[in-house]
Amino acid sequence: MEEGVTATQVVFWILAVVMLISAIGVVTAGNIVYAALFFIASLAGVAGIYLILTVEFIALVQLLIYGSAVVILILFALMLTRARERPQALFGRSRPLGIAAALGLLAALIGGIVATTWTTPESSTAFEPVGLQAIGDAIFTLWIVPFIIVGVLLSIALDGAIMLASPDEDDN
Amino acid sequence: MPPLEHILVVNAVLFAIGAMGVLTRRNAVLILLSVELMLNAVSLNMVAFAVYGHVDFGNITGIVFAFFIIVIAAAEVALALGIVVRTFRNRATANVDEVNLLKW
Amino acid sequence: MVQQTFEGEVLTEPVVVEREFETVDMNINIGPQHPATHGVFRMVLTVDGEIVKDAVPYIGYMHRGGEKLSENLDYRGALGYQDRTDYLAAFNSEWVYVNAVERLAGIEVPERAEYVRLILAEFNRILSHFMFMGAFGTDVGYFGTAFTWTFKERERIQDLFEAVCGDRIMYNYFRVGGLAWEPHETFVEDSHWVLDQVEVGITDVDELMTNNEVFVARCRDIGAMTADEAIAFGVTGPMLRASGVPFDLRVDEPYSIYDRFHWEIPVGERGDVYDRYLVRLEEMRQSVTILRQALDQMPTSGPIEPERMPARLRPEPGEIYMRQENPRGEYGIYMVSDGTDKPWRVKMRSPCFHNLSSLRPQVLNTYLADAVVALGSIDIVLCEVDR
Amino acid sequence: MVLSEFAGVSMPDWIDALLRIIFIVALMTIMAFALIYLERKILARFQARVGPTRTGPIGTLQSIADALKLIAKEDVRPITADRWAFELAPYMAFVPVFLVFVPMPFTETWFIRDLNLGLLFVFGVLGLNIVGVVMAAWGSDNKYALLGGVRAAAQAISYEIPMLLIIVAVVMVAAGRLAVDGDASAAGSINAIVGDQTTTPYILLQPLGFFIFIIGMLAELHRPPFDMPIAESEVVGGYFVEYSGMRWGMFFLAEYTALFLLVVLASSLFLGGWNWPFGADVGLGLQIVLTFVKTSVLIVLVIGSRALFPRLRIDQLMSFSWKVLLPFSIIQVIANGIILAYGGPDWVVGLVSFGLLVALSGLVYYIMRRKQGEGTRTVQTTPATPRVITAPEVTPVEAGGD
Amino acid sequence: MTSRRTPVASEEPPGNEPPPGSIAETYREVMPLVDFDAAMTKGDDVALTIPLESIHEVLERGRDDARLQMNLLRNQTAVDWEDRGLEIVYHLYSIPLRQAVTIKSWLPAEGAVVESVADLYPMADWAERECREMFGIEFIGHPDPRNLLLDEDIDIHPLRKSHPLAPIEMEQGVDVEFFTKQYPPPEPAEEEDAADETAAAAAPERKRVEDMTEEEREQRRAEQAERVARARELAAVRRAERLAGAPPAGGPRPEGAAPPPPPAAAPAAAPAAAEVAPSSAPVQDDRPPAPPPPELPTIPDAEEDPEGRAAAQAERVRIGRELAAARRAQLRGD
Repeated sequence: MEEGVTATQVVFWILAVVMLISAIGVVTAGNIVYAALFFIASLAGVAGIYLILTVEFIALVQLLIYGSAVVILILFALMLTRARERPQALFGRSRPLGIAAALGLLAALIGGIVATTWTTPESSTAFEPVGLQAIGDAIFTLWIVPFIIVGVLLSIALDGAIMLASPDEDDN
Repeated sequence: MPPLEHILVVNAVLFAIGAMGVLTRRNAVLILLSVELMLNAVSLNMVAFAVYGHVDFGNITGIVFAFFIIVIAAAEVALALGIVVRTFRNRATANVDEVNLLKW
Repeated sequence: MVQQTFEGEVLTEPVVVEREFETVDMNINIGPQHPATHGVFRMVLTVDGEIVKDAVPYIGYMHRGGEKLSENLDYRGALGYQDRTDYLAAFNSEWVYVNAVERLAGIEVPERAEYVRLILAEFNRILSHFMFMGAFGTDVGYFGTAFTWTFKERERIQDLFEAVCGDRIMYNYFRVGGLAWEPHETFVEDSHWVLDQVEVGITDVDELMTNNEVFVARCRDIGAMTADEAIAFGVTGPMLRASGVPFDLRVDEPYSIYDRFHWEIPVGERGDVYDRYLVRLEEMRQSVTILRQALDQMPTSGPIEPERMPARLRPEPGEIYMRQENPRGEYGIYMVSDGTDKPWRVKMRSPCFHNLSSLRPQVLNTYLADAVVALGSIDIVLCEVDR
Repeated sequence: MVLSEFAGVSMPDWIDALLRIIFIVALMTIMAFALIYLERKILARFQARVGPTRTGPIGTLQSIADALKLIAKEDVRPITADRWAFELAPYMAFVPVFLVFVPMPFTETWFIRDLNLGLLFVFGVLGLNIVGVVMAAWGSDNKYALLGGVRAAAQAISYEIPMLLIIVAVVMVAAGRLAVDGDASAAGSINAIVGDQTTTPYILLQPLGFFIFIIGMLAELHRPPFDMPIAESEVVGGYFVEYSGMRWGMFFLAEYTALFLLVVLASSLFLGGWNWPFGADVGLGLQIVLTFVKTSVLIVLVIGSRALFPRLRIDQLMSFSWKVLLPFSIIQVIANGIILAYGGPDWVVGLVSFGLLVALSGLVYYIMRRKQGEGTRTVQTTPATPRVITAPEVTPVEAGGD
Repeated sequence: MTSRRTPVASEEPPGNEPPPGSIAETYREVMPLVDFDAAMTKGDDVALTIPLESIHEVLERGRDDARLQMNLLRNQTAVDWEDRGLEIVYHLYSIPLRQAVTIKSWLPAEGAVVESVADLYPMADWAERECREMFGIEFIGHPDPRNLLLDEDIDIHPLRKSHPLAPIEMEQGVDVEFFTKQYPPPEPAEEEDAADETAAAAAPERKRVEDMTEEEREQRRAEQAERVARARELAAVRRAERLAGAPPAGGPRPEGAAPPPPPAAAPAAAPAAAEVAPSSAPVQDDRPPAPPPPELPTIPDAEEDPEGRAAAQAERVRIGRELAAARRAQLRGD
């Protein structure tokens, strides 16, 4: 796939631009629901880049978990807290400062990236697409302890979320 | 595939955008979304390094870490939303700078 | 509880804002145009998520001043209006009215006319209950199956009515003193045939709904009222009987010739929506029993109106509160005569009006879907509520 | 591949893929129209009606007439609706459903692409269409729509979890059978799973899975008894209450497409897809017929549930998912793991699953019975003896009588 | 009581005392101090007319007493007897004892005030709301005295006899002059258009009641009141005309616009009818007519003056009670 390289790159840049514009939308939208919807677009862009990097599994997990569950939860909270009702001040007082800090961070990161000499082989390196079996093996053998910890963490987090969000018995 | 530098630059921009959101927004839900953006940038970076064979301990590891990050992000979102809803109930606001009970 | 409008909707009652605190309660306006309101009924529900925190019913969209109209018409002229109140049980409503006028004017009704009236009224009760089954099924969530099944049977009864009096809904067939004209020759045979069909139909509905797990889950313990509560709210008819009170005017204050038949009064235990459904279902069967006996006993010939009828009815001054058991409960006509040819006062005591007033306590702190089911179980006819 | 084989010519991959996509999209549209007609006819028969009869022979063109009407209808947007959310929502609900057809096998060779992660793809992408629903609910600026959208979202999340877990259980079984040299990657592909069912449909191995899948499918599709999001008598159509014209039609199309999709998936995962039940290889034509027959049976099941079930309440729906289906699907996964880890034979897997199904049914039955009380009919009847009216006895006045 | 199916006409004329052993005696025994005026209705029910101030007490004790147990308030309404006042009617029934009774009471025509029984029977909540809007009877202590069937803001009482019934009267050709102003009669097309235009020019854009200022509301109320007053005059004339064709119980017919006697519940042959003035003839037995209603304090708006409102309401109750007591004494004196 010699000529595929440029095609993939074009697709990559399209996706990247979509993702970044959506991300800017997330942080600048004047409406929380819009921000959430931009977030979905951004996630889809990230998933697309995962696909370009030939890790379909991560892309699909990203869609499955973020794309549906997370976004639904966010929209839930939005609806129940009636954020649409009154226009809220969505930005804090330190906005210019924040923008400046973020730009500084960006400059530092890009500077670092450019300054580093990546000793990688060229982009057409022989990367073996990772199979499902390999990921499964890795998770359940090498990384089994973190996996269990993540599971426990997940259950604790969900329990905590339920306890936090459920109304008090002695509310009245 | 695109060169690694391109991907890293894109990720850096994404990360910076997320950081900007965290720093400028005052609504807790929006801050949460911005943090998610940053997490996305990080996990994308991990996958990129893994795919380009830049990690010492095998290229599967980055992918597994991305997987873990996504899972933990889900847990984090659930927990954070619980906190937001609770805060909203108690304080009638979803703005972080108005929640100052623990300031002192 | 803080009542806050959700979308800037103007509430008629004052909105009390206790604190500068926005809750997540929202007001949902169900009606006047809503599939579940069986007409033009409106209730403003204050819901917290799916839980109903408050319910304010609004009626009167169909108010046409029926009482006023009846007071300004001749005793006989107002008869046609009675069909328009409870249009699902028009014969029953007509019957109350003509009975009131007859009692007020002291007119004796021939026996055969009494039988025909009773038969038609009992058929109308079955018809009305079929309508309830269909509409209630739709409220609970059958996608039209209950509706079409029951309408199939309802059509048969309406065909019979059409053969008798030429109309399918607004009959205007009873007259003060008797009937407008003789029923057609094959009335009794036709009625028996319709009864055969209807019995099958009742069994069909029974098998479709009664034991359906989802139906039971939706109806059990919803909108339950104790007997005392129901009586205090003036609830009558199947709703009261579902609460365990065997109060049926056909028995407790017998009118017409109901004392000639043997049948049974179904009585519920818990007073919930499911019991109301069961009571109505059983009442249909009992009506079939009454009808069979009445059709057998009915004299084959005889007059259908008194020999002598005054050309203009001018009852002696006096008053009467005539009440009968309609499919929805006690339908009463309070009629006052002043000696002229028009009634001085006509008050229609419509059962749904009072049954509906018991809706609010039934739906508080239930789910939104339960509110719809409880409303459906009242079997309201808005024309009758608003008159 | 199949087209090139048929035509006897070789063509580039992308032309092949394009042809397949066109073919599948055309098939889908026709299927959706056919399903709408079929539903109306079957439902009519359930309801003692005859259904559409006037457009075309026995009403077969009814769906087309409906579509024409929808296209010709005015597209109304409420003035207070959020413009972008309102107008984009139908596409957001519609596109994921069509995307999901990529890994769907209709015969052994008829599919767009045989994805290695086909099952994950199906659920990952299908889950996105709830975003469209929520957008519509929020964008319509209508309380009924909002309630319907919240219900739909809650329902989708609740039923996705047991469904996914049961898919995991199925994949475990498939992995045990398909593993080659310890590599069971193929078990993620729907084609491989169907191909494994030449002799044993998985409904025999995972009857509980089939049951939960069908329940979850009904819930995902907002079909009775799980149709609260679009409940006519409660939320007046739910999230698409403000839509009209073709935008409404897209929701409708998405719904029926999703119905066909999930039915095909169910028949592939549990009924053996294109396979002849206990037989050997059959030709392509018969494979189409088999797929069609199996999906039709399931579709009639779904439509029948619409005719014969009322609607559950939202809390009952949630309880059913979280308190009944989720524990049972977790137990199923664990049981499969234990049995397969110790190399248990297939019949043990099937037996255990069947036992779980019986337990679930018994539990539901017990709960319902307890709810319903002793016996069905609690109505007592009292003989209606007309009373003899007598004057009440007058008792002497008691002391303190005013 | 006798058998239900007995024809009513052959019985004694209505208005007679109920037979011994009937529920009227039970009521009298339970509440000896209350003046029960018993009669039989044509439906063979016992109708008890009681003083206005005893309504709440009678209903409460009737509900709680073991011998009465009137637990079902099946109907509640009122009758407008024009200048004789209003009659409020409660139909009660005892489900355990299977006995029915009708409780009635007289009210002044204007400014009628009754104690609400909604605390005894929740059923009376809606019934009293309906009564209030239809007859203008004020129920003291009602939890939610809003309009029920009519428009929220409407301030007329349609079931009063003085309220016109427009279309029928037009059909009958009565007071066309009045109604042509409200409802333009069908005319040829051009003229209709012209009339519409003038009407549109005359009447400014109709405003919703919610949008009106207080002044406009006041004006609207005044217009309504004026309409009602004019209609009331016309209704009196019409009623006189109508009665001219009726078979009266005896006595001369009223002439002109003088309000005729309401002959309700009158015995078929009133002995004194011929001699006495027509107004006294058919009143129940030989009762004098009700005195004219006294001046009642106006009730201020709740938002402006809550204490004043409560005081005015209490004052109205007091006046109503005094009135009823006076009338009772007057009746007793006869």
